[in-house]
Amino acid sequence: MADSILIMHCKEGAKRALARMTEEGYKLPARFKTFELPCTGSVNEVLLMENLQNGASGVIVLGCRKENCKHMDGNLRAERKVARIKKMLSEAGVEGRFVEMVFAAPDEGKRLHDTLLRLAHAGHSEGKEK
Amino acid sequence: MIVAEQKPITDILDMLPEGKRILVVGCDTCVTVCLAGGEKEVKVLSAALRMAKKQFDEISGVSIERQCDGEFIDEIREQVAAADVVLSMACGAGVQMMSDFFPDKPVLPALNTLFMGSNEGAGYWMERCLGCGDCVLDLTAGICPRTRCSKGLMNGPCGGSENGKCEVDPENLDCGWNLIYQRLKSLNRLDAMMPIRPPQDWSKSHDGGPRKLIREDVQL
Amino acid sequence: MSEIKSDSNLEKLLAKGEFVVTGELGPPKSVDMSVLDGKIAALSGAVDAVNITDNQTAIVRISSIGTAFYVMARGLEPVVQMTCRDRNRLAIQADLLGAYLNGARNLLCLTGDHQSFGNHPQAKQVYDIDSMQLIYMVKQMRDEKTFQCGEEIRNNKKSDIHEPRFFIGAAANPFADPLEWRVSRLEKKAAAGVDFVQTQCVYDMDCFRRWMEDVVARDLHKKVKILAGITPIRSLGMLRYMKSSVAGITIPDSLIERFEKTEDVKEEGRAFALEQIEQFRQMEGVAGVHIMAIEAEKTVRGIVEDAGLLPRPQAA
Amino acid sequence: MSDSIVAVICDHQCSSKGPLQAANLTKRLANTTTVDKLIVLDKACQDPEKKLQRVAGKKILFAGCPYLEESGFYTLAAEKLGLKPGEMLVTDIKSSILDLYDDADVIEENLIGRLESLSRLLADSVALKDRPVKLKRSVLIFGSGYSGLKAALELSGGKLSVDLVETEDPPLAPGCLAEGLRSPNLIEELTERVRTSEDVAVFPETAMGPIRSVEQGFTVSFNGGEAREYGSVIFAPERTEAPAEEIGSWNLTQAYKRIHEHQPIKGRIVFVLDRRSETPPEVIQDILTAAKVIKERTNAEVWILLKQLRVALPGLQELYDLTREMGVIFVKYRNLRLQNEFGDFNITGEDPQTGALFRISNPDRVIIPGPGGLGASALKAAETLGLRLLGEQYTQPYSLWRLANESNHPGVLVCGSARGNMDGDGVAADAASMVQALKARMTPEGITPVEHVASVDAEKCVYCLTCVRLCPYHAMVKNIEDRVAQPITTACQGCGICAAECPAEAITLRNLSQESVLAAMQAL
Repeated sequence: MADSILIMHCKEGAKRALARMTEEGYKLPARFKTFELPCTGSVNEVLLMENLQNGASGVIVLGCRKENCKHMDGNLRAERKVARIKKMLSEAGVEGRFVEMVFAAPDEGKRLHDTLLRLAHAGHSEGKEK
Repeated sequence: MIVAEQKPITDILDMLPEGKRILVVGCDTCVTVCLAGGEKEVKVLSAALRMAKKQFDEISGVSIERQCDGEFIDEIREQVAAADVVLSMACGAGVQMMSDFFPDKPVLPALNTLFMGSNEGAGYWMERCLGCGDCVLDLTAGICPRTRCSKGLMNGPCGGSENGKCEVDPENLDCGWNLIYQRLKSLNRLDAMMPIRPPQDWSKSHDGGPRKLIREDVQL
Repeated sequence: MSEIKSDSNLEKLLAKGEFVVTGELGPPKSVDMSVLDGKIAALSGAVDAVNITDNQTAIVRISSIGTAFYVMARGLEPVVQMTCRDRNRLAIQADLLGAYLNGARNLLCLTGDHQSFGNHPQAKQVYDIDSMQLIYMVKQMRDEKTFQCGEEIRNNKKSDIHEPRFFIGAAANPFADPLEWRVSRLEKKAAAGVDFVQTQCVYDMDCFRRWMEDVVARDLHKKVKILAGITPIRSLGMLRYMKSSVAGITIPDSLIERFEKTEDVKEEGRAFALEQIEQFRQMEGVAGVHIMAIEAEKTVRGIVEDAGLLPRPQAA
Repeated sequence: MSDSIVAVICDHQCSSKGPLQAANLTKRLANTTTVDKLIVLDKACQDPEKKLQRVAGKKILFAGCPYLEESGFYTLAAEKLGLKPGEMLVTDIKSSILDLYDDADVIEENLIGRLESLSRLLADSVALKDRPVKLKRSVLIFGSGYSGLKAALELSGGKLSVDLVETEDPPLAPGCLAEGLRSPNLIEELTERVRTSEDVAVFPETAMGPIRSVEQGFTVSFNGGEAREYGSVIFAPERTEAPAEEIGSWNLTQAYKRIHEHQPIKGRIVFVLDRRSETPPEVIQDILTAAKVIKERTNAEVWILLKQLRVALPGLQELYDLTREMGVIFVKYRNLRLQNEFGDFNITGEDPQTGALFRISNPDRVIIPGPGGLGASALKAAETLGLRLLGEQYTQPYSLWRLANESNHPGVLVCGSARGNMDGDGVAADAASMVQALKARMTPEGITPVEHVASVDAEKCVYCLTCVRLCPYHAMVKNIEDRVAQPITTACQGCGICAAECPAEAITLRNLSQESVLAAMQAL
């Protein structure tokens, strides 16, 4: 778990987006781990915090494109929780750990790959600078 | 229900002494229902404290039924004994009760206690009662002028009522007295608007140390 | 002719049936006497009495009572304003005794603007009593000769009663919501013991006329002297701002159109104020006008003069 | 069923990365605790039946490429080995493992992590033994369009009987159904099958008597006859513009509102006019005017797509010329397709005159004028059953369950098919997926709870009603007697929103508790 980046994704659009990403030949470094949930709406602050606390350097919640959530607004709920935790981490001066929300449609393989790498890089260097 | 919100984590970190053992204590009643200090929030806050830049020796968390009842506080004596500082996620009443129970431990508040109010829908609470000790709801169609009018007028509405809204916040705040007027009107009781309501007896309110309620029939 | 309750010049003029003119003077935010002197000079002889505002819009200024003494010493009769926002019943009664001791005779009882509008929004509001209860309390002090608590106004059981005798005023807003309740609210204030009211500044003459008709129909004008509020329009921006942002003031679209068409807004504003005064004089139950020309006190004399209301009559 | 877990993975012989090495994997897996045995199948997709014989009697974690799923390997496994949900877990390791990481060591390590993680979830999970909730055996369907007919046929013939109500009188008359569907033969065939079916009765709307809600269903009488009792209702409404919100569509009223409120309109605005001669000139005038105003006030690129319509109607010639001069693009089309498959929204079509193909990608707004929605009787039924009609919010076939569930009538479904943003074939495809979703759960045996159905720990529940307020399916209700929240298991879709929001951590999803999820994440 140490130094890994955990991607919590839903089993709907976000899962297909990840699949499309690999089909298109975009690879993620080994530190990325993925975990499937029914909907990103089932992600709460405890899930985010416990994983960071247990050593993950980052948690990325990967949900369906906005307005496309199967369960109406699960992805938007996740977005707000991520925002709350983000604020909390920054105010608490937590170093070297980050949370991010990413929305992806199943046809966005390259964009998803770029986004994930960029977030990992930013999250990592941000931690180191401090 | 008592409604509270979590203090900014910067404030919480400022008040906690570095390097100490912290026990975060949640309360399973009001503040759980208003999503501020229940079991889940204890976990989240504890995790944040563990990861914070400011270092503590140990962070542990527990939640009890009600921090305003001593019997429940008794249940966590051992955990408290093993900590240097107690961070209470209860309302102000709970924090003080905990202080009483553990005179040798600093008990610090993690929440700002806001008001007695109602849950108007998911994630939306509103103040409904001041606890003034002298209820007039029978006269005002069940709408409290002291709470709902931004000036707490007893003989309203004032001249700042427009389109049913209060001039203090015309976007979001209903004029309390307009609500009272409209409701009395629909109840066909507009005559209740006419009597001049006398100045309130504030001696029944919070005006001379903590108020106490003693029921001798129960005490024996 | 009703019985004279106070030693107020304003009351006597109203009792004589004169069409009175009151003005308004906002105390400055500093102890700069020159500002005050200028305002006093502008209003002296042009109005019968002048309202001295009490921390208007919840911004700290020289106190109403303090300014009233200054104004009085320069020959102008003040109407002391008292809001419920800043003082509890102890402070209000004590201040009223002090004001009376120094010669103030007119009192306007107000709720007060909410502190969030002013320069100390963090201040704790008081509102121990409201304007209705304030009116009743001042009347009780004058007519029952007791404090709000019921105690007689004397130093000890053997000494005489020396009560403050104020001419009691209040504000009335015919344009706020609920509209249909507004006359009843005046009736309630009358029952509480108010002697005169000054209305919110009138722009919607039709709405005001309807309110007045209702007031007359209920005979309230016989119990309470009604002074119609006028604020001369000085710019189009001011008019639009009041329409969009000031609660409790109605401005008809036709009026805005009228001022949009005109080239000299200030002159048109003067003309409109004069038309209003003329109409108020014709209106049954209107006992005078209250001209609120804050920070434009200099314009008042001209308006009063052109309305044919100068020189002002003497009470005695 | 033993609690021990067997991991069955395909060796990926087909992969360019080279096959997984059973020996390495087994060695690495020896350190983990939950997986008892690892079986690496040589090309699992070939001759699956024979291979399955090796893995009977335990909880199984299957890992293979997506082809295994497509080829029915897992279905076959569940059937052959008698595995219920909770006794097996499937993970797709092609996308997440082989192609995700570069070198063999990393692949193996991650695969082990994944197996370990998921086996923890599987270890905690329980097999489903839910009995389906029984329903009344009759179904009432509103609308005899494509999806109505298809649903009637799919559901009847077993133990369910179906009554079909149609606004058009007489119902099932030729020509009144499924306008725009490009396979008229299909609709005729469906109509004929419905007409001759013994299990489907068809009524005109006018024959309907009052609807009364009864326990577990409702009753309707036709032509004043005996009240018939139903457990389910299916709405298959006619063409409606509302669902087109999904692709950012407005109707004209909305468009005007935005224009009136000076809200920014930018990008490409596309008007779709796919109705024919019956389109009244006022509608066309409205569209031309809207196009003109948008063009005047914004930088938008405005397209008007026309089917057979002649724009130059008497009196409109001038307006038409004006808009054309302003740069509004007019295209006559054939074979229009509106697709929103993968987040990108594309409109494609063919110019009937020139044969040229055109394509509009991701227009800012699509404006589709036209009537639509539920008919009067269907609306009445919805009202009686306490359904909240959310119109445009029901944008995806499976989310249509939501409306049904909001009534708390377990058997009430809504099946909307003819969606305004689609051409005939789109309608058919959409309806087909809807019927599939419907069939999957609405069997003659009743409705079975989903695997991850929520459950409430009554001891922990503080009865705060957060879940009751937030459940997108209105599947969480108050249990007044015990003073706790309680899920309607047939309505719950297992999304987990309630569990995430519960402040007392009293809600758990079956086979997906927070503890097991956390443990599984830890094991990664």
